[in-house]
Amino acid sequence: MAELTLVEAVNQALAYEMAADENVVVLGEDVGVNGGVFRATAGLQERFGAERVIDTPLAETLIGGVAVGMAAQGLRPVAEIQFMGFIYPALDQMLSHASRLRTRTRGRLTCPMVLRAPYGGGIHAPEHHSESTEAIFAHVPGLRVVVPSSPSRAYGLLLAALRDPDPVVFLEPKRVYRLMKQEVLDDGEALPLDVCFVARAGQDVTLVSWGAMLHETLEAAEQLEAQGVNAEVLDVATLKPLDMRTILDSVSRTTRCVIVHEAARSGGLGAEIAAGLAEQGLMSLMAPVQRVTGYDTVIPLSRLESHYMPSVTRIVNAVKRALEFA
Amino acid sequence: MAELTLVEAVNQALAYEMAADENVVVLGEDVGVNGGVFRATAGLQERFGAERVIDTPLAETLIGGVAVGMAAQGLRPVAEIQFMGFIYPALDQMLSHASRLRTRTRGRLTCPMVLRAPYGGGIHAPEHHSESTEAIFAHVPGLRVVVPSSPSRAYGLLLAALRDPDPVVFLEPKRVYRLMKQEVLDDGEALPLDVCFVARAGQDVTLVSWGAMLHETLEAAEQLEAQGVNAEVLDVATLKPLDMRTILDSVSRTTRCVIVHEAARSGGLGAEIAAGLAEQGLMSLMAPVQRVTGYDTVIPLSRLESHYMPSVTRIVNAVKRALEFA
Amino acid sequence: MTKTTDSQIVARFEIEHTRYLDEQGQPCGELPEVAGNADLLRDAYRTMVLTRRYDGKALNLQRTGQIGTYGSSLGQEAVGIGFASAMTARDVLAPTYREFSAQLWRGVSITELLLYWGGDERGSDYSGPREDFPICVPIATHCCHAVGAAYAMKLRGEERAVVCVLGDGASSKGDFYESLNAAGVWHLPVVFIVINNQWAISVPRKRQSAAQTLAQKAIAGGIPGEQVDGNDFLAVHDRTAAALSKARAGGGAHLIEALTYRMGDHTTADDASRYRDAAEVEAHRADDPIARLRTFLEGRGLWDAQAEEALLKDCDQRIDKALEEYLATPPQPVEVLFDYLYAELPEALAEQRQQLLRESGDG
Amino acid sequence: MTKTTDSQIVARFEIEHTRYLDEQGQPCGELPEVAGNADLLRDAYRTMVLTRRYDGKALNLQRTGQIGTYGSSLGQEAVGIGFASAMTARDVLAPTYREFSAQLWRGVSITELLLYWGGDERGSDYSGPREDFPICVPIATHCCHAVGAAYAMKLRGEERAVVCVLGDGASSKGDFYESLNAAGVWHLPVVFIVINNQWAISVPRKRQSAAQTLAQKAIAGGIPGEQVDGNDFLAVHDRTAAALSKARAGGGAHLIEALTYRMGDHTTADDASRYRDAAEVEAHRADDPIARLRTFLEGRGLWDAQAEEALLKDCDQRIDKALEEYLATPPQPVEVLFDYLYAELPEALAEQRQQLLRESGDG
Ligand SMILES: Cc1ncc(C[n+]2csc(CCOP(=O)(O)OP(=O)(O)O)c2C)c(N)n1
Ligand SMILES: Cc1ncc(C[n+]2csc(CCOP(=O)(O)OP(=O)(O)O)c2C)c(N)n1
Ligand SMILES: [Mg+2]
Ligand SMILES: [Mg+2]
Repeated sequence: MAELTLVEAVNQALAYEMAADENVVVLGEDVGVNGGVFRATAGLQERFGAERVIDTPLAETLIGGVAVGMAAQGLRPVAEIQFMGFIYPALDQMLSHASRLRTRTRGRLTCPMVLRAPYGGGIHAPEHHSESTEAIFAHVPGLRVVVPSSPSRAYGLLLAALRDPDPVVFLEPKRVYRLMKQEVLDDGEALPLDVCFVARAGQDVTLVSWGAMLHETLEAAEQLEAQGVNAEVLDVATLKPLDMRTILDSVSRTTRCVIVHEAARSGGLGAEIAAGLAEQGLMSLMAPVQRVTGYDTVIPLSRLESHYMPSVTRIVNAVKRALEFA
Repeated sequence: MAELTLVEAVNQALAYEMAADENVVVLGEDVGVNGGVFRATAGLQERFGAERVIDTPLAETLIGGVAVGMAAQGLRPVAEIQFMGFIYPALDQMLSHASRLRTRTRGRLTCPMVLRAPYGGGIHAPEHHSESTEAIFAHVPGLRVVVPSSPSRAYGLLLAALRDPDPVVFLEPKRVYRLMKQEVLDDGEALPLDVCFVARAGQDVTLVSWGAMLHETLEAAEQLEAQGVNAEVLDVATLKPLDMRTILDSVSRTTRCVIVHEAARSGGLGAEIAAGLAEQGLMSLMAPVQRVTGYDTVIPLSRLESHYMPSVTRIVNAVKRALEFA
Repeated sequence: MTKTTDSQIVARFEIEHTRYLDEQGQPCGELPEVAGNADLLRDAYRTMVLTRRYDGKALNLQRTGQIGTYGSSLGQEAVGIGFASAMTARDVLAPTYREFSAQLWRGVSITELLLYWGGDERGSDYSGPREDFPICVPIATHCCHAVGAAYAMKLRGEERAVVCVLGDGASSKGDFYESLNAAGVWHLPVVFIVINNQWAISVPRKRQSAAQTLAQKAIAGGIPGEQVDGNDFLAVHDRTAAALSKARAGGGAHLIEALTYRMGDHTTADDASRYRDAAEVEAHRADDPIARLRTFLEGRGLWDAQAEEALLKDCDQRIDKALEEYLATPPQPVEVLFDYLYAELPEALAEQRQQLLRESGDG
Repeated sequence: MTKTTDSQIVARFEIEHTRYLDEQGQPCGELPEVAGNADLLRDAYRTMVLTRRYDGKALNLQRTGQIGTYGSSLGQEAVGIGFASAMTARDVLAPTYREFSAQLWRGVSITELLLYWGGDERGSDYSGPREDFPICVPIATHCCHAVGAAYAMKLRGEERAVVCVLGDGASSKGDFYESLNAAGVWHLPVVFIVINNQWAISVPRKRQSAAQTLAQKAIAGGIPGEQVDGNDFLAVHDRTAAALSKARAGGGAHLIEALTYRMGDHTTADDASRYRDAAEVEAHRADDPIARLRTFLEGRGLWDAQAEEALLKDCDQRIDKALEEYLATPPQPVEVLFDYLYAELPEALAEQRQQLLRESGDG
């Protein structure tokens, strides 16, 4: 069993499934010889050939749409968008076609595709390279949106996505690509989609997060533990459809909830979670829900980036406010 | 003073501002001789010339991007997307450029543009012609998203949008285009942006809506009145930035809130409103917030459309549940 | 802009235009192979006429509120039947909203067409061509699907090809160009048919692009492009057949611009008299693709008034029967909104589905 | 695919390639007017050298963590200075990330460049060309901006033009094509410069498109396209100047493909050895645009070793001074996140701004 980074786990899952299912093809900019700008597809072209690991022209509408066409013809395309900041031209294809092909044709044609993209800030990247607009995709009926937070989640969730009969937008927190290593058995075992994971059990407050921010959130939980606060941390993992049940269960026990994401606050996925609580969990809430998020601003260039991103201290402070509320 | 439909009010506002400001130009598919497929730009090309009322090639990325370039050069472009279902190729331009030009250049270049699109369902339109994805735009920092609900709101809000120094996405509820007439004085008076309007004052429950659904909501309020329930109805009007203050004030008096929109529920703007209540209005809420919305499905073709759209009865029932909650 | 020195020509291109029958249905030179295939010609003619009868009926159904917004293909029948008859059943069609002639040829039923235009998704669950794409409304987005499907065929080593149909308006959209370029660089079995009917709603061809021809758009993608007279069935069929054989044999992608004319309004929601001269339309009336083929068939003794009469009767019977079937189709249960959203309904949506069942009663 | 009959050629196109100086800096024919403009030639040469010195410095600054990811323009200096020197101050540039040569020529300061690449938005608040667009990172999206800006100029009857620069990779993107097409049909004063440096990160030119030239992409938009030797300053300048004069005079849009080579990695985040042969790079080393122009200048007695020495010293002084300025630039206040978002901060955001001020202390 190897110690892998998240990006290596992505690579391992892709390789596993390409070996297991000849219908799986990988496409995107620089995914071939170069193995992807983050090395997520490293070695795949060598192993599976240039016909199955396809360098595309520089055209994201095309990448999304070609994947839809391939999927309709029975392939299982895994399309890579190089950075989430360049995913928007593919939105039309995901929203108007991928998410609807089954519905529109009453099941005659389907769209088993995965659209992968590295996302999020915190690595001092150039302009337009730090986007977290997962909420846009999470609003689209018929899509799944999945975000892994660790190497083992990446491996298991990506395998599940690759085998899912419907389109999945798989967003990889690039700040975590090489942040940590985990032992990841290459056993082809998928993790379940559509459920939140309990990343840390606790009873005093529920912290909800996903992707890179889960790490700040867990660290905040550690700091709080030292101060006698026992926080439960949920890793949402599948953002759409959202497993509100697990969140509600947790909050019904803890009575307090802080949601953490780096995307802009207004209309972020945190809104949907808070709304779910206001609708279905109101009576268990002993304190206002709080969102610790990116501000409703353009994510700044690197020099000010750290002020934009939710920090451990911001999370800890929010939890304290939640606990102090009476 | 003329009795105008909503689409005529749009036309009147465009004509007023084109006459007042020679920098205003109108562009889009079929906006010229044809006057737009809904006649929103009827007569403008005749009056202001083909150089200022511009038929574009069939290319929505272009339409969004050309407007950005024009705006950067000091024009005030008003770009029309023929239906909201075809707006997605322009999202990249709105998100990556229009909303950021001022921030990115520290005010050196700005983007005073309006992107208009008819939106929403309920007119038994063909596939892809009934979209309500306002929440996608409302998540984008730096944009304004404005939705009129009546002829007079359309006139006043559109004038405000046309004069705003920043980019505005102006979504016109096409089901209301010819639903009603109102006297609209062509006096060039703009309405304020960034504030909710009280469409109906009341004290028992707060109903929040915008666009076409405001009419179902008002009708529900009428029916409720007959049953002794006095509902306050808010017309959000500017969806981004969201005037949460007015909503909170109302709910602090009524203690109950039902949000109505036709977009898919998960991640719709209703989520942001409910989240705002869970964060800042929790203690005034005597009942769970409720969202009466489109389902998290693809909006169906016309035969099933009415089952998808929130109906007066669904709203009334939701209000009753809110009031019965104890 | 004069140039002084050392320059050389590094690339040259030509766009060819093909027609075999003139406006009067007379051969204007040596005829292609298909001209000798009497059965095919008659079948093609029959389906062109069926298309036109259906078209007229559909317009009426729209007027009487029995179907929704509808776009006629009047005057374009030779294009659709021309390219469709050059396809095999195993080829795949990626159509837009105006290609029901081709869809009929490929086995989509009239009932299905009516269901679709009548607002019922079951109309896209084609009993005939199971792998054809459904009608694509967002202009040019299906060009990318055609490329993806063609990639799958090539990868699997199949002798099949994809036909992607789009309009003159659609040829301005980035999706089309990105697709041409990818089809070129990947050398895929896909043929793009650009139906240049001179109008994109109210925008005339010359305000859509400064390109002298739309066929030359292919040059940007590094693939061959050519023009055909789209009102000449023989030309459309022959050139498409050639392009498809080449494509299936590994010869790569191709583009055909078919010149025709949209005789009707854009759709029933449109009023073309607002933006185009009646005289222009009249001028085109003389050049009718169906009349052209009929004259040719009659000249060869392959068709006569009697055959015509029988055909019209048969068409109307088929259409009436389909209409009955359409009107008798029981409504879909409301929960179908959820039932084809995912392969399996996610638990998170179970309650919404219940709610729909509860509330659709309240409606 | 043989054809039988009645076909005719309806359109013909040619792509021309221009160079004036060969790899050795020797004239290969009659020279263009600019060859006689000693002052301009020397200025161009100086800015090409400044670009290269700055480029080397910037790579070092990235390595030592003083700026962020950075993409060198090594080997492409003649293109940027070639077209920029053909522009007037009133023309507008729409650049991507690798056009700092042109930006320097147009008056963007080295300090500004460093600020931008160092992660500070103030670097895009150019003190020089106030109307130039900022660097565009999302590939080809700026093509539409160029068209919009050119439209504004034409509408106001100004004698100005826009230069839009993009790469070979960018030429595959729909935005580019939609822009070409609109620039053509609206007959706009915009010149597209496609810098074909043979690579788009790891994707070589031939896998980007099957088009024999990128110049021919123009044909799809109905505008003239041509190729120039991008390492020949004279060719780039001359052809751009011609295209710009035409554009400013109402002659419409134009496309120039400049053939050059990306000598370095794509950016500092890239390792080109993973995907391209060292031998290929070496083969291009001999053809250096700066050396070419220097040889030409020396041959005309316009440059010598002494001038070179002085220039290098001057460049380094300017760069060092800019670096000092860059390093001494005080940080932006955190609330600037909100302060340029809208002309006036909406009330709804006032509290978030306060929160930022509170919490940025907490960090
Ligand atoms: C992306 C997109 N934009 C706009 C529309 C609205 N629309 C429908 S048909 C049409 C014109 C299409 O013209 P053309 O491609 O020439 O096809 P034709 O209708 O002539 O068959 C437009 C603008 C659409 N369906 N999709
Ligand atoms: C829309 C978009 N997709 C992907 C990227 C990532 N990316 C940055 S540069 C580049 C290659 C560009 O190649 P080319 O246009 O040839 O320009 P060059 O880098 O050679 O100057 C890519 C894929 C991007 N910036 N924007
Ligand atoms: Mg057309
Ligand atoms: Mg390049």
